[in-house]
Amino acid sequence: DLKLNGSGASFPAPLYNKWFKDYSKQTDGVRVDYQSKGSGAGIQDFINETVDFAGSDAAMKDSEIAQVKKGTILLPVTAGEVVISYNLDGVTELKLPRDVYPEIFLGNITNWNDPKIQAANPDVKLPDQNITVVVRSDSSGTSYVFTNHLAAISDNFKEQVGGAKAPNWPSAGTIVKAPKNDGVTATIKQTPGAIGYVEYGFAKLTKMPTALLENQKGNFIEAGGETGASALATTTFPEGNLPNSDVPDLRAWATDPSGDDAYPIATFTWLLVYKNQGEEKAKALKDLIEYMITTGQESSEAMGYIPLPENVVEKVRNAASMIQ
Amino acid sequence: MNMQTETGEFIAKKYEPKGPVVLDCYVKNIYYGDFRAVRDTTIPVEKNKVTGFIGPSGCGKSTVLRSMNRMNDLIDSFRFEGHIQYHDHDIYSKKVDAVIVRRYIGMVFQLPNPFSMSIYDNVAFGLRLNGYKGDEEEMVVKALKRAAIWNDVKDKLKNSGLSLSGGQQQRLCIARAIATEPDVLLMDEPCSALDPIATRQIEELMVELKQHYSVALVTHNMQQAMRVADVTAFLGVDISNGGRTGYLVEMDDTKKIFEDPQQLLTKQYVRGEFS
Amino acid sequence: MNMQTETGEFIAKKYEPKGPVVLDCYVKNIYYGDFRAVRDTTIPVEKNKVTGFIGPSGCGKSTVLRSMNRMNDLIDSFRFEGHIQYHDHDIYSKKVDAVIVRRYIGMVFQLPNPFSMSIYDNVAFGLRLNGYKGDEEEMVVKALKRAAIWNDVKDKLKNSGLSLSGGQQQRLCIARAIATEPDVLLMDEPCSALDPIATRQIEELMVELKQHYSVALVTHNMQQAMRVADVTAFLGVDISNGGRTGYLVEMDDTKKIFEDPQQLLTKQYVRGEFS
Amino acid sequence: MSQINEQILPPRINLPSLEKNVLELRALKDFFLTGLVWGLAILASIPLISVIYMLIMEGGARLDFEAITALPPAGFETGGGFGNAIVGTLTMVGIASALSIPIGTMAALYLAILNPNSKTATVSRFLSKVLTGFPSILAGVFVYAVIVITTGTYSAWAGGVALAVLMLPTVTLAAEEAMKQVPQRMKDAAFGMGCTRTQVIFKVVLPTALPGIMTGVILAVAGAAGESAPLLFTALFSNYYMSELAEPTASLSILIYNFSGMPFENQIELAWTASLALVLLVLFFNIVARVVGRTKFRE
Amino acid sequence: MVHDPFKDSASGNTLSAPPSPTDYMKDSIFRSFAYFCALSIILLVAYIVFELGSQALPAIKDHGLGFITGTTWDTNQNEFGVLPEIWGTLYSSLLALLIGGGLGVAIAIFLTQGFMHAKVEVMFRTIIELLAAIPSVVYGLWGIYVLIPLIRPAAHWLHETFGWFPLFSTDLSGPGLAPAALVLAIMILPTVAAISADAFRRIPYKVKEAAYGMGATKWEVILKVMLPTASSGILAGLVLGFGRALGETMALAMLIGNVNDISVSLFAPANTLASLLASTFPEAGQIEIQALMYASLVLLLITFVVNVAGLAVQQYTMRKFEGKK
Ligand SMILES: Nc1ncnc2c1ncn2[C@@H]1O[C@H](COP(=O)(O)OP(=O)(O)OP(=O)(O)O)[C@@H](O)[C@H]1O
Ligand SMILES: Nc1ncnc2c1ncn2[C@@H]1O[C@H](COP(=O)(O)OP(=O)(O)OP(=O)(O)O)[C@@H](O)[C@H]1O
Ligand SMILES: [Mg+2]
Ligand SMILES: [Mg+2]
Ligand SMILES: O=P([O-])([O-])[O-]
Repeated sequence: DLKLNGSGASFPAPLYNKWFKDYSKQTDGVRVDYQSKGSGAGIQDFINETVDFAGSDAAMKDSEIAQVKKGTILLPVTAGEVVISYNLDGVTELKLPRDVYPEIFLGNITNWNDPKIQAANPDVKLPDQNITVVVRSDSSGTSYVFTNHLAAISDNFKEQVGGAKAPNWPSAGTIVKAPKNDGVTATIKQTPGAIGYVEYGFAKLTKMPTALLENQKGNFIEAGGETGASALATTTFPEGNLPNSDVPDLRAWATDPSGDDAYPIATFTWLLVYKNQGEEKAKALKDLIEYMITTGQESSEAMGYIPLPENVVEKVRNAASMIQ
Repeated sequence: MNMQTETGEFIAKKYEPKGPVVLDCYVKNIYYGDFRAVRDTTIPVEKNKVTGFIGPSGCGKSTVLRSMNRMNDLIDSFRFEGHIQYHDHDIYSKKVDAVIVRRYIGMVFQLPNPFSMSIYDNVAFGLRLNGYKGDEEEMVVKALKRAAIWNDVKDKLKNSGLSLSGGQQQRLCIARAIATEPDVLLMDEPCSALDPIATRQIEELMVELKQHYSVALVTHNMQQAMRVADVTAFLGVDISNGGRTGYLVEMDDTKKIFEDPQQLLTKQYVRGEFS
Repeated sequence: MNMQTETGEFIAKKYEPKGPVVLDCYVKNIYYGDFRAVRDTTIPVEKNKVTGFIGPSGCGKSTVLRSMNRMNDLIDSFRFEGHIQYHDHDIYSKKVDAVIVRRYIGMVFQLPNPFSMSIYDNVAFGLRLNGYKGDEEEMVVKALKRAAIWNDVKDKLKNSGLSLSGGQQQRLCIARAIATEPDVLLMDEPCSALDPIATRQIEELMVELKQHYSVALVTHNMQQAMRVADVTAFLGVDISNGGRTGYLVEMDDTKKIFEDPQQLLTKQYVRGEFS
Repeated sequence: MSQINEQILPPRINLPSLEKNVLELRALKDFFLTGLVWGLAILASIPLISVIYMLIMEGGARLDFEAITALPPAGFETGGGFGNAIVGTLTMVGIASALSIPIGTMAALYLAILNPNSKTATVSRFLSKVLTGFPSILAGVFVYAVIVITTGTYSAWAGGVALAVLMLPTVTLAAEEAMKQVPQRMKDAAFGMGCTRTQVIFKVVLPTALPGIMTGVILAVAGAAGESAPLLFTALFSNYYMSELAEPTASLSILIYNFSGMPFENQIELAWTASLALVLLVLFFNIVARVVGRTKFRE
Repeated sequence: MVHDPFKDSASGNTLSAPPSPTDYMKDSIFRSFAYFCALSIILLVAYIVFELGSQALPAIKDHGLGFITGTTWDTNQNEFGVLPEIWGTLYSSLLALLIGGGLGVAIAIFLTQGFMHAKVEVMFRTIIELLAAIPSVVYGLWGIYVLIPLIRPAAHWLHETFGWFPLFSTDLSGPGLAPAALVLAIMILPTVAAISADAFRRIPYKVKEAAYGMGATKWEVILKVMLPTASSGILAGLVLGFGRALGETMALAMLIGNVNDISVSLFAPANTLASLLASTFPEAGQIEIQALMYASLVLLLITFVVNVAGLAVQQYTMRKFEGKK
């Protein structure tokens, strides 16, 4: 029996778990398991070689890749949006302008009835209630994408926090931390007046309301398959290879997409695999990846993820063929 | 010479006290649950005398003694019939608070049982309990001196009471009991756990103490009774009817009890023919 | 009459044994750490006799007795100077294993201490330990009979040894000790925890036992020594120089010790003038 | 009559008056304090009862065959259970017991009987006491560094060893305590019969102390079954039944930790159900310990 | 064959025989094995300290004592300080000790001093002891779903009304110090109660009797005699409970909010050393691991100091009250 154990990003975890379960069921002699821990932990497991593969939605930094002795291949296998979800009684639609939501996460806007929020939502009765900001306690790709986006649209945020997997959030008594996308979602759900950022699928599956965010073009966009796909449509992958390697570099970001109807925060999420391992495992991995980028893509949208564009699928298949 | 109750049980001739009586004790019956432990026992404890209790094991010496300050109230199954007159009050009357009784009628136990606190605090315990407002230290020193232990402990009043030897612990317990100047001191085999030298010291102390207090002393050691007690009560065990009930056989001046007892049982007992 | 060591300490006149000696015991010093517990004590244990040890508490009776089968080896601070000749060998010589010594020289303790196993197993314990190959049951029954407890337990050999009364337990322990027919039986106050009736039974048993064994008996009860011991050793405590060291004051036939002691200390002690 | 011993005594402030007085400060204080402990006891019971109530109400409904055999559901699925976590917990507790019980009991023998006052014994005893206060997460950190990194995988082994580190001092101290309870005079009797130390141990000490040792051991096992922190980075978790000891392994406590932080109803229900199962498991060990402990030999 | 000097000269019918060679062999093997096992505990502790210490060494060199006074934990800048975690650890544990310890001792008194019928007492005691065995994740789960919703309104009211008072200076949003400390208190309560009750039960009856004999009321007996006499046992329970609180991980990771702030407010989120380890260790890179090992050492040191101080104080009270050396 061949076992492939992976760990890492919680962002794609619901989708991965479905894929791996289905794949294991239909494939004799192969069992794939994935533990959602957060991208940082996945990368670390990958570096420590305590897993066979890992997941990360912050891909890997060059310095991290350099630590992997067995060689690294980074494969975008699905994509998704980061949404801002909230818990406010009776408020089902909330619009958040570009100059507002970074300030909330900086702890500068602390009450729901702040004039700035109210101005953007004239039809909504916002309560006089403190805002509890829920962020990630672990090192997270979701955080990485979210804070990079905030840093791109707010100089204030860029200066004070910046983009990172484990950002140094300002210390204000109103910020609480929770692990993984699951933890943030749960905490928002349990805390009246809370706001936080999670992968779209989590909000969708738990029926949490998500805010409409103002994009580069000034439109308030709701998260969804099409708006997410349009956000990623403009991203282009770099030409070259990963450092000191012949593996193509498939890292690309859309920190502030420019499309009219593009949802502003969207990202690929990557599967981290070793370039060199036993033949048996290599074969199984290639087969698994083929499954993910073909059959797998069919179930993405229903679970709140964005199917890979056809050209990306081809790139991934190419890179995956280098697994040994 | 024999006296009997209506039911035909023997009762002792009443001992006529020669001096004032502090604690006039009449036990009709004492039960532990269904078990009748003691019956028909009249013992007047005289002022400034040592009243000794002797008798075979299980005859109820401790039971009677512990009834005298209501210590036995702590035992759920205990039931007392009779009366114990202390000054104007029957201490078993409903209105009387056992806690207060015990403050006037002190007790020294078979095994030395100092509290796990300093020697000083042990003795001051009763004073504090009684809300004594005067010079505490003076009273503590006085009690320690009276209990003939002052010389042993004067340099280490802060040490734990448990750090003393057995004989010293027993004298400490006596000091603790007399610090509040109780009227009556009940002592239940206070020397049984002690070596002979310590025993001798406590015996001397008892003779001393009776100048200030009235003492009731239970002992299983007849020599001790002879040496210490002014008056001695001999309790026997009545095993008729399948029971094992203690009762007063004879009470008299100690000399009389040991040299010229009126009851055959007493005679046999003090001669060591049974035990 | 007084004899002295070079340092001026008293040593007793040597008792001349009248019969063969099983255990020839010469204690120069016994220390617990820095504390000298016993000095200058020569006690020959004669064959088929009861050798009694008496003396005030703390004089080292138990210490000497427990040295005789190296029980005290279990105490870390224990240090023995002298020699104890058992047959041809000094049991304290390096070549001798204490475990073997204890198999030949049995011991009965102050408090009855049966194992928490059946009565039968208690007695068979030693046989199994010594790898006895013969008829185990026969030997067990023999030992129980000799220890005068057969009638009490014959119907309940499977019951726990702990289910017996104190006196029965002590006799069981004696049966256990004699099942392997040891040469010498050491008994350390074997009756102190027993009631008078049980005590009397054990005493009779000891007199019986000496026909088969040689017995060394520690007792704090002089009447018991008089009743049971053939020879008696009286140990005293030397408190000169601030120490508390036990030593042999006098050893002689029991009658002599109690009726015509040669030492003043012995006289005072057996008369009960100090204790 | 009230001038007892007047010539010696300082004049008494209060003459013998033995009557009860309900309004006296002392009586009021007693009354108040008694009310207070009753109050505190009830107060303390509330959360404890609430925990039990929640376990039964929230967890009881789902505790069925499916729950204790099925595999954990992925985020959006319904149904599922924690059969693999039960197996994993039992396996790792088993490994921990197999390691810690023999070593702990033997060490206890050394501490209690063989050489109680030696330097080794003194240091060992002291360190055992300190180890009982050892934060359990550090056992995980330690075993991660020593085993997970070197073997290259999270495993039931690593989890078991981490739990063993936590059980070892508990077992040692409990067993030592139980052996010390064997009355000295029983040991004396055995030595006096000419037993070697080993014979004393096997023939007298162990049989007599066994119930006590078992109690300590089972309580340690129960404690280990409920541990989660040391498993976090040693056994990790798995969504499948384990098929070997050298792979990531599920456990009830980690499942509860993971599921309780999830936003999905199904998982939260299962977290409660798994909690109930875990408590029942621990309870079972406890009751066994108590029953064994009650047969403790009596004098 | 075993050398037996007495066999020949002992009386003929003796059955005494020396131990067999196998007995001797078993004895020596068994004893060396037991010795090795006792030694293994020492080796284990030494290995743990060595392992954590050697991994922490670079961090100790880099950060020195600044690590303990530093207040930021920033992986991006490689800036590590654990003062907030030390604060959170001690603050939450002390609060828990205050609440759980106090209640625990009260329960111990309630259990042992004849407030109920003996049978009820046994039942109550069994329940308390069983509660000591409930796993901490279960308490964590309960904290999230029962305690936090329950105390949120009260906390809100306290904040609104007494917001000027430092303890209530922030509002409770969800996870935070108060729920964490309360759950810790509930967790250590059974431990403290069980051990203290044992201490009370060990007091010989004669001590109680002496106190009643002096004319003390029930409560005077309990407070003035029983409590001081049981103090060293109670202390042991408190130390054990405190130690458990210091090292508790999962329930806290679930409830405390994991925020590296120092605040006296009961309702502010905080962090502890153990939950820092739990949440950060899996994802930590080399440098951060070294810092975390340093943090482990700090936590180990705190528990060590608490335990040793506990033992010392216990010995002191034993000497003071019981005259033991
Ligand atoms: N708490 C009790 N419950 C039931 N029976 C008791 C209790 N205390 C004593 N007894 C019984 O009451 C009888 C008298 O006991 P008591 O202790 O008064 O005798 P004693 O004369 O003091 O004997 P000793 O000399 O042995 O101390 C005995 O039969 C004893 O078993
Ligand atoms: N294990 C020990 N460690 C240190 N000192 C001891 C030990 N055993 C006995 N001693 C001391 O040695 C002295 C002799 O003690 P031992 O027990 O032999 O006296 P004893 O004559 O048997 O007294 P008793 O009649 O009270 O049993 C005493 O001062 C005692 O305190
Ligand atoms: Mg009595
Ligand atoms: Mg002795
Ligand atoms: O996917 P993440 O768990 O790293 O946010």
